[in-house]
This record gives sequence, structure tokens and C-alpha cells, in this order.
Amino acid sequence: MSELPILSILLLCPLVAFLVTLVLPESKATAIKAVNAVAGLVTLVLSVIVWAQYDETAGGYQMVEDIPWVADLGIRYTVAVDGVSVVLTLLNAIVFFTGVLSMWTLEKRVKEFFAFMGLLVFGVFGVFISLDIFVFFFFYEVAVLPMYPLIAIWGSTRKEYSAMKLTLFLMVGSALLFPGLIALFVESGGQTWNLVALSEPGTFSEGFQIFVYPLLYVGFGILAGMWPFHSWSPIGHVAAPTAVSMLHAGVLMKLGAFGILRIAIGVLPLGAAYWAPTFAFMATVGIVYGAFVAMRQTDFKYVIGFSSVSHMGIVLLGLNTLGIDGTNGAVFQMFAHGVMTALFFSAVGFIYDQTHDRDIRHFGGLVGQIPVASSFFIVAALCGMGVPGFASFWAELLVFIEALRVFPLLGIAAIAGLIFTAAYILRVLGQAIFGPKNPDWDHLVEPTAWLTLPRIILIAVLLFFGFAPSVMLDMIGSVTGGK
Amino acid sequence: MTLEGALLLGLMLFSLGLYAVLARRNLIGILIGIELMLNAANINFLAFNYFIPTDPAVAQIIVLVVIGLAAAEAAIALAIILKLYRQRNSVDVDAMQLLRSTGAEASNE
Amino acid sequence: MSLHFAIAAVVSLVGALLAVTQANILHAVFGLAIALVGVAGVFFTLDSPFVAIMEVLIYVGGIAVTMIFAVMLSSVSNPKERESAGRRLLAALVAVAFFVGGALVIAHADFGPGKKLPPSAWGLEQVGRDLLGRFNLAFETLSIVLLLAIVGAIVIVRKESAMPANADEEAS
Amino acid sequence: MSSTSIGLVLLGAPLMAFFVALVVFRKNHLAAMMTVLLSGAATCASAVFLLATKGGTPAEQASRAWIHAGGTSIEFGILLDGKTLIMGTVVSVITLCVQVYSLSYMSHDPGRGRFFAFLALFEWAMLSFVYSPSLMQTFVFWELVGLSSFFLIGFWYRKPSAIAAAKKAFIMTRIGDVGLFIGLILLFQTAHTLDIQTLNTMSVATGNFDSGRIELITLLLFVGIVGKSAQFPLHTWLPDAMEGPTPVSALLHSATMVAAGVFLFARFHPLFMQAELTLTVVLCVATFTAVLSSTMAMVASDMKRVFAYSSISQLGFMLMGLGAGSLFAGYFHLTTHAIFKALLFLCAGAFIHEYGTNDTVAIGRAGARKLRVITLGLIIGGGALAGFPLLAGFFSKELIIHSLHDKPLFLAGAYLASFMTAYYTFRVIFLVVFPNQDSAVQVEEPPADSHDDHHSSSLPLHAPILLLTVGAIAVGWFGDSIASVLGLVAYHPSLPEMAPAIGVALGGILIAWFDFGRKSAPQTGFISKLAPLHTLFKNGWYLDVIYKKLFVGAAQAVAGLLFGTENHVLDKASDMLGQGTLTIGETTGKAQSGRLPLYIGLAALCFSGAIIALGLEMMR
Repeated sequence: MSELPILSILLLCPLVAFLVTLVLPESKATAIKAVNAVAGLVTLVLSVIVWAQYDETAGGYQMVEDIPWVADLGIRYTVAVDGVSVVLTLLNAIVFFTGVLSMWTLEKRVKEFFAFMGLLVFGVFGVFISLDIFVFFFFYEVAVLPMYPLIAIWGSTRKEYSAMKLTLFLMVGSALLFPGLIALFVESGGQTWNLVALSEPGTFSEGFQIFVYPLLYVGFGILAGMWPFHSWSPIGHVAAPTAVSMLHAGVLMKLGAFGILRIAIGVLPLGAAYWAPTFAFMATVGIVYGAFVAMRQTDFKYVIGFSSVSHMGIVLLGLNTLGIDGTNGAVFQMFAHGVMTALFFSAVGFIYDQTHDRDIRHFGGLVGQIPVASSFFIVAALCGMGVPGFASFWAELLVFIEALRVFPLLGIAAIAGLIFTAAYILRVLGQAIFGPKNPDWDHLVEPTAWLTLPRIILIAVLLFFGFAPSVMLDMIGSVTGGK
Repeated sequence: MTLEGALLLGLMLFSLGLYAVLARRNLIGILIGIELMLNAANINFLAFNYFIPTDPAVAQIIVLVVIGLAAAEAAIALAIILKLYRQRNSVDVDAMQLLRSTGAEASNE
Repeated sequence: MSLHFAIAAVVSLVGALLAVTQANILHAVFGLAIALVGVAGVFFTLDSPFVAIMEVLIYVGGIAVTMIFAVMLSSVSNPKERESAGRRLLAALVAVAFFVGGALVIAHADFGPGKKLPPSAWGLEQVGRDLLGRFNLAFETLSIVLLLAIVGAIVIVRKESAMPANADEEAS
Repeated sequence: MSSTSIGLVLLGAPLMAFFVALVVFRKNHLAAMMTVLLSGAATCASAVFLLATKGGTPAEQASRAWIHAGGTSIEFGILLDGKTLIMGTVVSVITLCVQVYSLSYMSHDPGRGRFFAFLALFEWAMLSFVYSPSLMQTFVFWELVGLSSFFLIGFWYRKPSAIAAAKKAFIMTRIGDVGLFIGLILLFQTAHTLDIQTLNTMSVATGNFDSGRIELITLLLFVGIVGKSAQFPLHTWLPDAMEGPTPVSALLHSATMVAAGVFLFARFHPLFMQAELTLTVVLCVATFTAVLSSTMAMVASDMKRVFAYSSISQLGFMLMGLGAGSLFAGYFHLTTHAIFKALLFLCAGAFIHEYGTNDTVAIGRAGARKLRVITLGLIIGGGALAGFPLLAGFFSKELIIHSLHDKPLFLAGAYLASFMTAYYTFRVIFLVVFPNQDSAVQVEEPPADSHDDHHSSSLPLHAPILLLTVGAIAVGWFGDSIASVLGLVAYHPSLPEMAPAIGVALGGILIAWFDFGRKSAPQTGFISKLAPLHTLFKNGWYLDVIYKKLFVGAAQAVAGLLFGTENHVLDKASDMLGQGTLTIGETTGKAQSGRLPLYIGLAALCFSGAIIALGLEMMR
């Protein structure tokens, strides 16, 4: 199928949705939503097609498209997918589609909202499929910037503050990243930004790698919610509207981890080896720290925000093991956590839309009042605890297997973190979902079919990969060699 | 008449123009200073081209362009000055501080 | 030749001094006109009669006159007000510093031997050919700039009543 | 039809039932209940059929790769050997009993459909755990068993105590799970396989494993067992777990959940046998737990609580037997205990349901002995628990005590525990059968808050109790066949060997008779004369309080500390970053005075400086 530029079509889908949204008048809100939902569905179908067409036994980069862009600087529009990108592309499509459906009830400035969202998704797709580091960075910025208006306009609690904080942090990350990427370009001879060419062993000396690696790791790590640079992330989650939280925690944070895997570790393996113990330690601190802090939060979204810090710690720990299982687990965890958090925020968003209250202590026995909506939350919570049967169990398992081998003490600490994960999640469940009912919320209504659909999709995905993890691992393993 | 002499004349004119720009509070006074500086530059162009020629008439053309631009600039500048005068009843440059930093609005939340 | 140059130089300097020192802005504009005539003289001594004529025509005849109009239209309130002595002193200091620096550079620069070109190369014909030939782009650009400047100037000074209602409310 | 496809039915039926019930229960409770019941019956039939056909034949395994890790694949499937066949049968039979019983017991509960759904999930998880061919699958379903019990314990989700108990159960077993998880990973890294049969074969052959490594791994596995099987120090969740509906307690305390830990030990018995140190630890923990929980059972006034403590102590017994090296003793006791403990809880549930109170004294005074079938069940089950001769528990307990014969210290502990067991069991029996209306003893437990006046002495309530009563009498005699299915030879202790144990048990019963049974007995028990001890036992040795203070408090404190760090250090730091940028901007912004001459003057001055420098440079 090399004749059909399927990746470019995939990439253009959200862009087309963005442009059509801009053209449509503000008053046609339903049309705007429909356009975006269709775009989401098309991307979803296309990513499944990409998944199906990707040849797992051959591995490597496939479906390559290569067009010169800025020839003088060696910048080329090169897109291709490997097993990891395939997985994350699917994740993005799932979250985009379900996110649009979750925002079906949006009424405030519908047009601008979906325009920004389309732009965001466009950038994310671009990052996942770019092979050219410069284009990668370009899309990276495209993906990051719409977050500011999305939070500042449609957000809730302290929205301007958190939008600004988020933007500042991500800009700091970019400020570290950009010199690092330019250093790669210059040091390699200033001929190419191509990832494959740069990844050739021997391109960079060990000293250079050790020097540049932290720039890239921390630069990407900030976006991945790396401890101690995570504090933008929970508050960003809290302030953002539902679909943005879903995209933000579900996909955007994965960009950081993906960047670390693709560029930082892929191009600078010696630097990665040198820094791995340090960063693995920080990741483990993040796991335990996130769990503990989540224990004390009273806001639904803060709890989920810190659980993201904790779960992304697992991703980073897996990446830092630099082993096959660890990397497999980390990528799997990216996917599982993406879907899971999307479900979490989707469920909380549904409750918040009706109650305009997110304080856990104000709720009680929700499962008796809105059993279906609560079930979504319960399922997400179970997945968050790493209960077997859901995708995240396998991801965590693989990470821990590798972590115990490479960093035994950190591995034990990270596994012990599971206890506290269970503690904070059960605390929320026990307080808000179960327990004596609060009659204030008797009037809550169940989600309509349209709003149930996205959550059902997310749950189905979680369960599917929970029961058939090898489908996912074969795909990821085609890159890492874990098969 | 030497190159140095012409350059010195240009320098003097330029310094006088600079002085006018800095010292005058009247916007038209400042404009006068600018015109002097432009003319100083013109003298330099012509002088260089006359004493150390590399290309025969290029300096004349440059000077013509500068004169043309100066005319345009003067027209716009005088228009702005008139507009300002109508609005604020003043052509004092010290009164034109709308873009200064106040510090207060910038603070967070 | 040197004498012509010296006279022109003196005229322009005197004019410039008048232009920058006169408290009355109207007098200053007259000083500027004198200085510009001097500069035109300098151009004349530098074998560029056409440029000199243009200088007089445009600057003295156009710009200076426009300035006089502007002064008359605007500075009626207190045209003779003098700037403070401190301000003038500081400005003078900067200007003198600039002059000293420039003079030092001029004095010690080595410009190499000059060689004259035949007068025909400096002639009006050559200028005309170049202006419409090699430097046609600059010429055309300049005409557009002038056009824009005229239009812009008209737009800017148009009476308030002719403007959209809200534009001025905010500004005043 | 091959054995493995029957196994597929066996495992698939409850899962299907779970999903069906979950979907339909809100509309149609009856459909949900019937689906689950049918699946339970199907499963039970398959398990019994498998036991009958496969018992004693070589192990059979069917599995396929689940995931790839560490260079090998981890399998998912079904293993049919002696241990799984017996345990699977026990689990499915008892689950079926509980399901039938719940038909009546839960008949008026508004959430009964959901209850049955989770029963099916519980059964599925437990059976998949039991029949698992690889430790990975074991762990997966070990977790799921814990999860389903979380939902079942917290079934009455409006009751804060139920939710608290469910949380406690989940988190405390989770602590054990972490140990098990680490052990699993270490084992995987050591042996490069998680296949149970391979692991056991490897462990028997010497030199396959480093002995220190084995000790470590088995200790970690044992931590998991301690959590799941409620051994000291992680036992405190089990008594609280009776907050769930009584059928759940019956299931939880007998064949599922707590049995999982012991079963895991039995599963890896050959491996544990290689680890001397671990075995000693196991024995110490198990013996101590058995004694400790018996003391608590002696003073508990809540009938279910007595049985909950007795479960802990009986689990201790099983582990003692296994730890002493006798696989058969421990396994046999696991089987018999499952039956009589399920029986006891079902009886207790019936009493509680009938009289609306948990307090043994109150139940007795209310005339509980009039419910003859149930009282009979209580007596037989209690007798089996106490090790009354010729009942089920007698044989298995004899074997355990026999297996300890060369370890005097643990033997003494076992005698002490079985003495107390006999005492507290018959305390309950006597209180129910011979209530003394005039005795000084106080009713301590408050009346149960829900579901009264549905008196249901119906067939679904009685049939399981009768069936299990028969089981509690009969199973003890099938030791030989169980041993043969396990591929072992049962040891038959001679009468003199049994004599001390019989004596101890009868002694306990005698003192119980003296304290509670005889006419005008004080019915307060001899412990109450030793007030400090009584208080200590009554409060569970204050372990709950200590844990709450020590661990929960510590966790809360750490959480508080980190919460503070987050808000006041990290967040503050990033705010300072922003604030600092603003401050710098404001400060430098002051230079933007808007005074044009100043800007130009400064620029000109700088430029002048530059050309003066240039001129001076040229001068030189």
C-alpha cells in the first residue's frame, strides 16, 4: 500500500476538521461537533488500518513518506511508523474520538473549542509519525500551544493561573529541548535531521551524549510529568475541561515519554546508560510521591492528576531500565494509562458537568444514584490500581520485572507504591462512589447513549488489551525486539 | 577640498542634528535634527563616491532616493505631529509616554 | 573649488547651528533652510548639480515649507519656550562625544589614493540612465513609498468627524 | 469431549454468567440469579466429573502463550492434577451451596442480582486461580479473587463499616501481594519460567537454585500467603470482613479467598521444602497465629466473629501442617475446613437472619434451638471444628498434630490452640443449645440493622446446610482417596498417637460444658475472671489500634508531609519561577520610561563610546 499516503491522510484528518470548523458559523454547533466526531472516527479507522497493515515480523519503520521541506537546512517532511508509533497513534485516535463525544454537551464557544482541539490532535499525530527531528519539534509545539487557550477559556478552577503555569513549564521544557536538538544537528555534521541517520552508532561521542542527554530527557520529561517538574500537570488537569483533560493526560503527556524513547534514548544510548540510575531514581520517587500526595487530595481531578504523576513515573522507570521488557512495559503503560485517564476524566467530567462540584467529601454513595456513570469511574479506578484483567496490569508487570532486575531497590520501592495506589484510589471510591448517599445529588441523571458510547469504547479497549496483552506486545515488540 | 574635509562637515552636521534630537522637546525641532542628520549622511555618500569612486553615479542616486524618502518621512511625521497636536494640544515629546512601563498592570492575578 | 566648498560648508554649518539653537521653532526652520542651501552648495562642489538642485527644490522648497506650515498650525501655545539648561548640556555632551569619536576615526583612517572619473560619468544623463535602468527597482519602490506617504498623511490628519466614531473616543 | 474442554466449560461458565448477570441484573434480578445458579451448577458438575474421571491419573495441562516477557512466554490455561481437581471440586461445590443458600437469604435484598453477579466473578476468579498452570495466572487471579471479595465485602455499599472493611481487606492483602509479586518476579528471573509443574520439578532436583535465593523467594511468597490467608501480622482484615452478607463470609472463610493462600503454599510445596529457614518462619507464624486468634475467639460475643477468628486459627493449623512437611495433612485440613466452616457460617447466617442479631447469647435466648436443622448443622460443624472424634476436622487435625511430633514447641502450640478451639466452639454451641436466661452474661452486640421479618426456613436455606452437614461428617473418612488423588499415601496415626489430641479436645469441651453448658452455668467463661486478659483478647490484642496508630498514622503523616512539600515547596518553587520572571520584567520595565530622547541619547552615547574606542584603537 505504499502508493496511498495513509499516514499523511491520517495526519490531515484533524487539520481538515480544524479548517472546516473554522469555516462553519458559530451557530451551527451540532454541525461542528459532527464534523469533529466524523474526523475522530476516520482517524480511528485509519489508525486501526495502519495497525493492521504494519508488518510486525518485518519491524522497523514502514509506510515511509519523504518530501524535502527546507532543503538548505536539511529539513524533510519524513513520516513513518514503527510499532511504538502505531500504538500511540491508535491511542491518540481513540482519545480524540471519545473526547469529542464526551464534549457533546458543550455550549460555550463551540467553534473555537473544537478548532483548538483539532489543532492539538493534529500536532500530536505529527509528533508520533515524524522521523525528522525538526518536524517532530515543530509538531510538538503545535500540540503544546493550543493547551493555553483551551484551559484558559473553557477551564474551571483557577484557569488562567493553571494555563499560564502549564504553558510556562512546557516552554521551559522546549527551551531545554531546542538547543539539545540543534546540538544533535550540528554535532552530526549539519546535514540531516533524520532520526534514523542520527541514531547510527558512532554518530556522537560518549562525552557529547552524556552532556546533551539530560537536556533532552528533562525537556521531554517535563511534558511527561517527571518528578520534580510535575507540578504543572495536576493543576492543569484540574482546570482543563473534560476533553482537554482527556487529551492532556491521555495523550499529551505521552508525547514527552515518546520523545524520550524516540530521541533521547534512541539517538543517545550512551548518554542514556550514563544517566539511567539517576533518572530511574527520580521516576521511582515520582511513583511513590504521586501516590502519597494523591492520598491527601480532596478534589477528584487532583487525585487523578497525581495518579498520573505516579503512573507516568512507571513509564519513565520502564524507559530508564533500557531493557526490552521495561521498554515494552513503558510503551504499554503509555497506552493503558492514556485510555485509563481518559476514562477517569470522562467519568469525572460527566459528574462535574451536572454538579459543578468535585470535592470528594461532598459526595457519597454515587453508585446508588447514577450507577452507570459510577461504574465508569469504578472501572477506571480498578485499572488505576493495576487490577489484572485491565491493560495496565501487564504494563506495570513488565516494567517491574525489568526494574527489579536492573534496579532492585527502586523496583521494590515502586512495587510497594502499589499499596499506596490502592489506598488512595479506594479512599475515593469509599468516600464518593460508595458510602452513605448524599441526598443533595439525588437529582443526577444517567448519561445518554451518546455520552455512554465513548466510555464504553474506552472500557472495551482496556479490557481487550487486558485479556489479550500479546496483541499489543507483539506490536511494541516489533521495535524493541521483545517478541 | 579633501575627502576628510567633506567627511568632517558631514560629521559636524550629524552631531548638530543629534544634539537637536536630544535637546529639543518640540517634535518639529526633533524633525529638524533628523533632517540634518540625513543630509550629513548624504554629504558622506557623495564625498566617498566623488573621491574614491568605484561606480560613477551610484551616490547621486542614493542621495536622490534619500531625499525622496525624507520627503515621505517628513510628510508622515508632520501629519502625525499635527494629529497629536489636535488630540493632546501639545507637541512636547516629554508628554508622549503612553508606552512607558507602569509595573502595576503586569503583576499576576 | 576649495573656496566654493568652504563657503558652502560655512553656510551649512551656520544654518545648522541656527536650526538647533534657536528657541523659536520658526527660526529654527529657517536655519534648517539655510543649512540645506549650504548642503546643496556642497553637492554642487562635488560635481552633482542635479542633486543640488533637487536638494533645494525638495528640501527647501518642499519640506521646510511644509514644516513652517506645521509649526504655524501647531506651536501657537508657547513657541519660544526654551529647554532646560541641563537637558541641553547633556545633549551637547552626547553630541560632542559623538563628534570626537567620529573625528578620531576620520583623522586616522586611511582612505587610500583617490582617482577621479571623467565628468561625463557624473553627468545627468548617466544618472538618468541608471535611475531607470539598473536602479529601476529602487526608483519604482520610492514612487510607491511616496504615494503611500501622501495617502497615509491624508488619512492621518483627516478631521475627526470623518473618522469612524469609536476610533477617537478611546484615544482622547 | 476431552478433559480440557470440560475445563473450559468449568472456567467459562461463571465468567459468562458474570457478564450476563451484570447486564441484566438491574432489569431482572431473577434472570441474573438463575443464570449464575445455572453456571454454578454446570461448573460444579464439571468439577465433580473431572475429579471422578481424572483423579489419580497423571497431570494434564492445556495452555497457550499469554504474553512474552524476559525472553519466554507466559502461559495461560488449565492444569489438571490432583491438587487442582480436589480444590476445584471443593470450591465449586461450596460456591453452589452458597448460591443456593443465597437464593433464600438474599431474596429480599434490592441488590441481589448484583450480588449473584459478583458471586459468579468470585467463583470464576477462584477457579481460574486453582486450575492455573503458571504462577503468572495464579497471581492474576489471586488479585481478582481479592478484587471480587472487595466488592462482596463492601456489598452493602451504603454502610460505612462495610466499605471500611472492604478497603481494609483489599489493602492488607495488597501488602501481602506486593511480597508475592516481588517473589514472583524474582522466581521468574531465577528460573526463567513460571510454569508450576516445571518449577516444582526443578526445585526437587538439587543444584537448580541457589539456596539463599530460594529462601528469599519463598519468604516473599509467604508474605503473600500471610496477607491472603490472614496470618499474623496481616490477619486483622478477616474478622472485619464479615461486614459483608453472611453467604459471602461463608464463601470467603472456607473455600475461596483465605484458602487461596494455603493453596498457593500447597501448590509450591516442593519449592518450600527446599527452604529450611522459610519453613521455620512459616511454623512460627502459623503457630503463633493459631494461638493468638483462638484467644480472641474465646471472648468474642458476635457469632460470626468467633468463626472468623477460628478461620484464622485453622488456617494457621493448615500452614503448620504444610510447614512441617506434611502436604497431605495441610491439604486435607484445607478440604475439611472448607466444608465445615462453610457450614458454620451458613448456620450462623440463618440464625442471624432469623433473630436479627449477631450476638450468640441473644440468639440462644431467642430460642435458636427450635430451628432444628440449623442447630444440628451448628453442632456437627462445631464438632468438626473442635476436632470431635470421627467428624471431619478430627482426622485432618490429627494428621497435622502428628506431623508436628518432632517439633515439641510447635506441638505444644498446636495442642494449646486446639484446646482453645474446642472450648470456644462449644461455648457457641452451648450458648445456643442451652441458653441460660438468668445468667449474668450481657448481650453485647447491637441488633442487626437490616432485613428482619423475612423468616425463611425454606428449602434453599436448608438443603445446603444439610448437604454440608453430611459432608462434615463424611469427608473425614475419605482421607485415603484424597491422598491417592494427590498421589500421596495417607498416614493413619494409631490410637495412642491420637490420644493426647483427643484428650485436649475433649478437655476443652468439658470446660466449655462447665462454663456454659451445665444447668445454671455462669455462661461468662473463665477468661472473664482474668479481667486484663479478657480485655486484651476482647480487643484483639489491640493490634488494630496499634496498626492504626503506627502504620495508618505513619502513612497519613508521610502523605501529609509530601502534600505539604508539594504545596509549599515544589508548587511554591514553580510559582516563584513565574513570580521571579514577573519581578524581573517589572524591574527592567521601569527603564521603559517612554522618554524618547532618553532612549536615543543612551543609544547615541553607547555608539559614541564605541566609535571613540575605535578611533583610539586606530590611533595606536
